[in-house]
Amino acid sequence: MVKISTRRLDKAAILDVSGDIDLAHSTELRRVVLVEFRENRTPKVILNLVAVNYIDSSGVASLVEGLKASRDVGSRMMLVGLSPIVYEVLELSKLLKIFEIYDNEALALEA
Amino acid sequence: MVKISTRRLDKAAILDVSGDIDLAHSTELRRVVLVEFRENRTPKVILNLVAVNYIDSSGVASLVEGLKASRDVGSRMMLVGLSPIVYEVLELSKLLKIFEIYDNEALALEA
Amino acid sequence: MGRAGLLLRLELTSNPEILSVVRSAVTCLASNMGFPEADVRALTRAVDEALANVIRHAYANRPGQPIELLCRRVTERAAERRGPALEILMMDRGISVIRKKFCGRELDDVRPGGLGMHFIQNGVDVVQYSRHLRKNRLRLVKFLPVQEPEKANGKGEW
Amino acid sequence: MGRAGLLLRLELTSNPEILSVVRSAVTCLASNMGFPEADVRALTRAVDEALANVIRHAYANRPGQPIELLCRRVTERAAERRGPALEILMMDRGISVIRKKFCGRELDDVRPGGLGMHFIQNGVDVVQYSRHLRKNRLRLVKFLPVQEPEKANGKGEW
Ligand SMILES: Nc1ncnc2c1ncn2[C@@H]1O[C@H](COP(=O)(O)OP(=O)(O)O)[C@@H](O)[C@H]1O
Ligand SMILES: Nc1ncnc2c1ncn2[C@@H]1O[C@H](COP(=O)(O)OP(=O)(O)O)[C@@H](O)[C@H]1O
Repeated sequence: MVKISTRRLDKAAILDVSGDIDLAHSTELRRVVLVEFRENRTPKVILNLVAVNYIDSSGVASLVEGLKASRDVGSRMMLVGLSPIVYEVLELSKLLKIFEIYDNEALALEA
Repeated sequence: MVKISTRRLDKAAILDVSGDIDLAHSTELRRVVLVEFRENRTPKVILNLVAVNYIDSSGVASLVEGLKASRDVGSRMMLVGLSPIVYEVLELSKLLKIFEIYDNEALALEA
Repeated sequence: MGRAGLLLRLELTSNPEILSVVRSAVTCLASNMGFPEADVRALTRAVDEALANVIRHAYANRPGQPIELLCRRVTERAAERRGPALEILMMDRGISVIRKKFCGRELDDVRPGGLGMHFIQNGVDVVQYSRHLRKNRLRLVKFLPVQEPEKANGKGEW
Repeated sequence: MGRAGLLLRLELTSNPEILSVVRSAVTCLASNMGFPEADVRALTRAVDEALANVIRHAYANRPGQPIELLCRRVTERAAERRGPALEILMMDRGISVIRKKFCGRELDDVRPGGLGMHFIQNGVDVVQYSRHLRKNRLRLVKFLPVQEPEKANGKGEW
């Protein structure tokens, strides 16, 4: 199961994602992130992944799609709260360098 | 898996138990507790169960056997760090009242 | 036996180490179906105790003996109730279950053992033991909680 | 196929919801066998991605199709190594696996998808695809780490 809840700030949205981002649930994440960029045109979307227990290749693909959508509309997508589990998967995917990753929300908001 | 490590104090021993106390592993707990009373004659044995994720009926039986052994040799057995999961099982077993249960180690040591 | 609603079939052997594996699978399956956490714990405990009893009593602690578990989503009709439920069938080829043994012991008579049946009865809505063709079969059923209409989406779709 | 060392056999259907159930069972099984945590995660990831590929590619996302998983403790003889290992066989009756499809994509060519095979290869020591009698079979093997003699007790007894 995956839960996504959104906190709206002035020019940013923080998505709190929890659970397992796997084949059964990565489409939910993709949908929410794409709406945020394409429909809401949110300038900055911060994904807080601290409560994510698992992420598979389809979950990583959803993050990459989100990143592309952000660039298409001139917004930014950021990742915070990377647990060792999530970090390991992004490292294994050799995708650490393409994402904007911050240690916490405050730093991401300032950036 | 279950892990049991012992901290020895002046007239007491604290057993830190972690993992699952189920049919595969409750004999380990029973053995350690019985040795503590029957061989070491430790006056006070405190079981810290805060890291126990699961306890089945054989685990509960081991606790009851430990309690009986403590009474046989005039020692005391105490339980601390009952997580909701362990508490629920002792409650379901109607055994809450027969054990000496304390909120933390300090209170158990003082008692 | 029909395979409709079949979620998972497990074949395992009478080794106590497998208990934790079955617990984690059942916990996850029941959570996915939408059971609340306390129900998931109670169901998992019932399955665990039932499996432990098969290992200890039906197989007298002999390792390597076959056990089968079938998990199905069913529409159950019990005494007063009807609705979607999780059914777990547990099959073994061990010593026949003798009906009278299944009287739960007096709980106030505190002593080691005797709690297993109590945990099983407490954790599920239906407990049925039967024996056919040298196979013991235990049927455990737990009803899904009745959902308020506005909440009844997304969960338990399979 | 011999049943020696059989730890667990799972029958499931091609529904993505089952992935989390299989992950939790495999994680627990591998931990019980004594694999270190990082190895457990890598193995679980490999099994999960392989199962996801069966659902997506072999069965083209059609739900309800049969998948079988066999987990065995074996003594594996791979290229340079020999020793105790966990073998996981995954069987399906879907579209034939075409060998040339299994070239991992270029990782530096960043785009959605294509990582699954990389995660599978990374997570286990042996990956073998085969097809017999209309059944696709994927064989994954992961070696248990070599134990220092003084540590080699209590763990992985089955
Ligand atoms: N699967 C089974 N096969 C045979 N006998 C069983 C089985 N399950 C339970 N029993 C019998 O029922 C009794 C009560 O079981 P239980 O409440 O679990 O307590 P305990 O197993 O500690 O005695 C057992 O002692 C055993 O004689
Ligand atoms: N079990 C399978 N059956 C058939 N084809 C498969 C299977 N697994 C992988 N493939 C093929 O290999 C390709 C690469 O797989 P993978 O690395 O997991 O990335 P992706 O699935 O995202 O394309 C797939 O696109 C598919 O064509």
